[in-house]
Amino acid sequence: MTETDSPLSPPERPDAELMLWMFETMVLIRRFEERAAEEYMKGNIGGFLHLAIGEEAAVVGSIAALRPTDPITSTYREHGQALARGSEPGAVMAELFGRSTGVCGGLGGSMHLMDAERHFYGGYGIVGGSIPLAVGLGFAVSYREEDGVAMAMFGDGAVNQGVLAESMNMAALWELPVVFFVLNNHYGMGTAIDRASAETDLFKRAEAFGMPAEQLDGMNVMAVYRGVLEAARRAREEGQPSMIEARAYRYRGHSMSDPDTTRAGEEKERWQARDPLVTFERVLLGEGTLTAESAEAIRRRVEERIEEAARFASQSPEVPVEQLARHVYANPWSDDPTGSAVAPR
Amino acid sequence: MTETDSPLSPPERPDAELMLWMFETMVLIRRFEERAAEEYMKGNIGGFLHLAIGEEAAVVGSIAALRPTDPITSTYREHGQALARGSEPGAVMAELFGRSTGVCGGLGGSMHLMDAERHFYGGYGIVGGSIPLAVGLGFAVSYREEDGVAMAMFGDGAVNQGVLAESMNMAALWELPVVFFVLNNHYGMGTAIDRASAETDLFKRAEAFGMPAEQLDGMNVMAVYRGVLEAARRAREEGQPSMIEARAYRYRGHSMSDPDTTRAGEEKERWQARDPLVTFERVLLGEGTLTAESAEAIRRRVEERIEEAARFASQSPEVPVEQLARHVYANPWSDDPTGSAVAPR
Amino acid sequence: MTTESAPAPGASAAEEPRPVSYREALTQAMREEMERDPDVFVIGEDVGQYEGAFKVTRGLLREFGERRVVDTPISEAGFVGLAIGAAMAGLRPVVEIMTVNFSIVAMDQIVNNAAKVRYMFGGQVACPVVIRMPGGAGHQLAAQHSHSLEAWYTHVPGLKVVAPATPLDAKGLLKSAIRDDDPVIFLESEGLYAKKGPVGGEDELVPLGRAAARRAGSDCTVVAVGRMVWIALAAAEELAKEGIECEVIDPRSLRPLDMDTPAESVKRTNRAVVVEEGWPECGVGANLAARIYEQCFDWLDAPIGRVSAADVPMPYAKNLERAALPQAADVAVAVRRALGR
Amino acid sequence: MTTESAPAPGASAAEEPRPVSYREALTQAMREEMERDPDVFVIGEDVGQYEGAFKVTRGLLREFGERRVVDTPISEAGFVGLAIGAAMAGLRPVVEIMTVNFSIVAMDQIVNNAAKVRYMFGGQVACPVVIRMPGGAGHQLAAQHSHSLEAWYTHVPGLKVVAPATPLDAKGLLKSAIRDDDPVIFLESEGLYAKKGPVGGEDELVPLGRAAARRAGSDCTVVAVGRMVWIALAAAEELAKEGIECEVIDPRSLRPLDMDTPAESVKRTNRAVVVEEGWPECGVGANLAARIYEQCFDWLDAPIGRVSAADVPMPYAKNLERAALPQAADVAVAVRRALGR
Ligand SMILES: Cc1ncc(C[n+]2csc(CCOP(=O)(O)OP(=O)(O)O)c2C)c(N)n1
Ligand SMILES: Cc1ncc(C[n+]2csc(CCOP(=O)(O)OP(=O)(O)O)c2C)c(N)n1
Ligand SMILES: [Mg+2]
Ligand SMILES: [Mg+2]
Repeated sequence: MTETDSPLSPPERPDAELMLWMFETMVLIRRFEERAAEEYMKGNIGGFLHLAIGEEAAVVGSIAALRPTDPITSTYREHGQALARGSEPGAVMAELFGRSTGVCGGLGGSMHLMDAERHFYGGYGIVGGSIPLAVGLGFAVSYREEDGVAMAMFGDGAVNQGVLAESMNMAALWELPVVFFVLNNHYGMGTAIDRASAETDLFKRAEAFGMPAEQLDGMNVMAVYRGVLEAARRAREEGQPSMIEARAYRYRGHSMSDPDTTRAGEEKERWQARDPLVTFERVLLGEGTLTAESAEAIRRRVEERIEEAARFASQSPEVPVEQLARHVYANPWSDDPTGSAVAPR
Repeated sequence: MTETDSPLSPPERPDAELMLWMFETMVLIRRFEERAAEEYMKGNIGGFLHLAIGEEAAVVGSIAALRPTDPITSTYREHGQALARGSEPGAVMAELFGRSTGVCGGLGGSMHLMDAERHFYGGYGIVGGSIPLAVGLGFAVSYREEDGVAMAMFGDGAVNQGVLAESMNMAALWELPVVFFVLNNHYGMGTAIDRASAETDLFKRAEAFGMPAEQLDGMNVMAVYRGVLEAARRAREEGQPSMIEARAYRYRGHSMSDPDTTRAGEEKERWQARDPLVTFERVLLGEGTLTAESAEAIRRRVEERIEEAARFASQSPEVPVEQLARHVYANPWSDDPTGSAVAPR
Repeated sequence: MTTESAPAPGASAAEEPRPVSYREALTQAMREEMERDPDVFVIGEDVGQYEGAFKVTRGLLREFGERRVVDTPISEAGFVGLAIGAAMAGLRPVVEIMTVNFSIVAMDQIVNNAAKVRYMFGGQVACPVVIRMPGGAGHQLAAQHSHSLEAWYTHVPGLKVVAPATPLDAKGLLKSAIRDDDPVIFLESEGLYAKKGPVGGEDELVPLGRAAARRAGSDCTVVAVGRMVWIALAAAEELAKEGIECEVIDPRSLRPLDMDTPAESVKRTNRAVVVEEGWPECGVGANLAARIYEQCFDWLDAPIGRVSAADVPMPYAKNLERAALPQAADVAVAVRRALGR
Repeated sequence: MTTESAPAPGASAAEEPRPVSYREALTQAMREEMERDPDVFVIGEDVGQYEGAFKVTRGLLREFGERRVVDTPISEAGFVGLAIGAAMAGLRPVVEIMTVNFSIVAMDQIVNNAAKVRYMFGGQVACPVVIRMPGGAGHQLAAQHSHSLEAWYTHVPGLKVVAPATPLDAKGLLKSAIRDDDPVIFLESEGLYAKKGPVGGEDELVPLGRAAARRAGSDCTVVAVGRMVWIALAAAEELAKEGIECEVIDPRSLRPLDMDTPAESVKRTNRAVVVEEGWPECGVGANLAARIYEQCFDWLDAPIGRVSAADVPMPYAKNLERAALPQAADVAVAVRRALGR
């Protein structure tokens, strides 16, 4: 297995290879985000930077349970999704730097990563807004009579955007192969889930549509893997969508500009005590899948890749300003050299 | 009790007076709408005309269970709501005719009746759009520490507008005195409920918010009365919102311009066999609350009122064209005689 | 093949073998494109069994089945978003929103997803979705059901915006829109569905971004959008009796916008009036006017006249609605004023 | 009492005892109006415990409690609709939408309910709601987080639309907006929150519908909206070095729109440039230009210059974002061109 590939058809019981891949990917995401934070402080990254540190198990477990060709949409907190799908850390970092070598050529930034080749259909900035897109990706699978599964990944706050209900109803009504994956990190910006949702067991939203649903420990990568694997099977074999709620926690503020002063330190410590990387490493060491040496080798390899990614990003060229209007249209107004669809002045 | 007043504080067990009021109001609504259809065919009414014939029990039973000061919002299918709240049939008919004596001065028409004095906060044309307004009316009750209850009335089709989920969550979260009343007539235009909603037991939407809910026979005015009475009590005494689903049927097409060719005749007959006016009359006759003579007297009185309403409407003056911009703003741009907030040209 | 210049409506319609309605022209476009390309499908409320609120999708369910003619719940944000996702996956959805008024609940999907996915992801995906919907007023549908949102959509880069006025354009532009790789907002008009005229054949496309002259004239240029083309033509007939000859220009597409055709005309007539069905502030009329001024400043002999709906929510009463909407008489007044009469 | 003419920003700010930030000016307005009127309350995402994404509601929860400072779920359509309903019942909600970008999901509530309930129900109810939100770009927030929706809102009769550029106006206009019986869209700018200047006292209101001259000049009139006022002033400083004196006009409110002030100015300068942060097609710039042309046709010596954002979704990369946004240099170019230089 190479470093960047996720498994082709996820096995029922993850083998050692897959578990090691999951562990390494979680470490990669953690270190990537820590480095991104540093680069943000140095002014190399602009805009908003949302870190998912603490949520790695939910991200990696769910994506590992899909085939690499199953389409995914996500939110602005999606560095991990891109990396788990195998996007080059250098191309992701370059996107954060706004360079032409970025996955989106510097046009998207941290909130709008996409790697269409790897069927990662993007990070979006409007809460809830990408959920129906995933239903559309599932619709396309079904229209073409293929056997893919689309996964919409979103937060506990997004659950209160009406478009989720509309999307879940359509998926259930038309039996589309979709997994609605709520990454419940218990906060939408500064608002705790019990101050935003009348029913804090978010998976219960699915009952209104007769849709199977499950609540999982989002700090446990294996639990997430198993839950999504079953949801994907249901979608693939029975054409039935599911809702999966993974309970996790983000260790940092909402974004780099959030000083995170309102959440209790005690609460943070409780969650950090169950850190997904630490607990999974312990499991792997206990099983013998990992040794102290191989763990160290993984960390070193990750370190090198992150270092290389940062170097690649910082040495990449800026986007030529002449390309400002390049990607507005696929079929631009023919007479207009700027590529804009408005006739030139 | 006069013809136009609904009871002040609805009793636990409706007395004869209230039942007679409900019966007469149902007859009034039925006849009003039949007459409106005629006037529409004659060209006296324009725009869309949506009739609720067949749904009278749901309309009257629910409104009778509220106090006359409890605010209500509805859809474009709301002649009955206005009449049940005591709006003058003449003023309602004049609104349909687009005359200056209409409840909204001819600006709203059939889809936008309002009688703010009677706490009927209007009929709205955007499916689902008026639901959060009712939550706001309930919010105002709660803000002012009054003991009113707001009722949002909407159709089975509106259940699939996302704003319903947003509204229910807020009402449940903040314990607002709101009744979500789904008048399930089994169709949204030409689409049967099972082709629009994955879960056809619409009241189950409430579970997602931990909200009490009930499904009722919407052809039975007493059943609707009792269900809404209990929901209103819960709201008033426990600050708890509810969802009530009343199952009924509209006999005619979606609007006057719908030839209604896709629904099966057999289905229509099945529902019409349980016509709410006929069955309620039978009950009242059986109980002795109504006699053949008093029923006839009611019908005659209604007939006269409808006749008078149509006469009033047709003899009412048109809206002066100079008043076109009169109600755009409460505080219009002072220098502009048209009342528009854009500086005059 | 491309129909470069549409015939003046009315005139040539009678000469054609079988004039078809604007409605049927749209149906033909969808049917032909669905036959041509298995990735094209139709989705919207009541487009299948009910054959569309305005019967524009008549016959399509029978012909193509439920897989390709999809009836939806009343969830505009949801199914527009679904269509965008499907388009990103390479399908070619033709969405019908029952009227333009209901597109407002789907606005975020249209503006933040359809218009932007290509750009913000650096060109990795296309979004070949068409969103068809009738707009405008005139049937006493009152404030919430009478919007003309041309200006809002035209404001947004990433969208293309089309507003056909004739059956020929309805068909030819819809075919172009379906084959276009970008999201196209296709603005129809309920008031035009019954309008008859000639239409092109299976391979005749009307390209986006080319205006059409609907009537020649040397005294004043009248640029009119969508249904307003017919109002402008009626006014032109009236004015002709007074010896005033108007040149009526139909932009046909608002984004891309062909400015050459109106500018060339104004440089000959030295006068202009713009006519739109929507509201006056920040409308397409102000935009057209600003651009004509910019390109024809030295040629204009008088300020450009602007005719639009009144600056009010649409009233229900028939007489008020009439007063609120642009009428041929209003256009005539504006033209006369532009000519100093 | 009313502050008839705001002082030119910059200049007088230093003379005041304690200049306050635009952010704090807004907080003051809300606090004072909440103290004055128990029906005023604040509602929005994270406005309470978190004190606002941009800290504009700082201290309000502590002072007024949870009844009057309401934290909401992320349900813009829902809570905007709720606020409209509450306003119909006579309360005076001040809604904070975190940024203007998120108002798009609530657009139907704003346009179909807030703007229309008074009119379509024949004046039976008022809708005294204020919807505050920052818009604009400049912080590398990319395509979905960089909207300037001035034009969309100004298009809609029934709404009032305000865009303050200075702390004094931020406070005075917000107080007017809260006391106004109509729905007011209150457009702030993230880029202005830290800007300091003098503000009025408790009873000093800035009326809606009065433009302000920010700088006097005889060579060219520059009409600039919101944050663009500062860009225009910077350009004016540059141009002054070349001997070109610009008169900078800030409309302050876009609906109602004071045309007298800019028209009077253009009749003196005979040249005009309009500057907006949003997109060029169907934007407020085209609208202002069309209206100036109409009122000043015989006085204008050159076409009106228009400076706007580029006609593209906002890119993330800093250099591209800079290129896409109007800069002082762009305004200077447009002024020079209007002067034939
Ligand atoms: C429609 C909309 N409203 C508000 C925002 C501002 N906003 C950005 S992220 C966020 C919190 C979202 O919380 P959640 O869905 O739980 O995702 P998380 O950030 O926790 O991953 C908010 C309110 C937005 N981007 N879109
Ligand atoms: C958002 C929106 N979409 C579509 C429509 C068009 N439309 C009007 S009524 C209607 C059906 C509504 O069905 P339901 O909610 O069941 O109410 P009913 O008409 O049965 O009373 C539709 C689709 C609309 N008015 N608003
Ligand atoms: Mg969260
Ligand atoms: Mg129904």
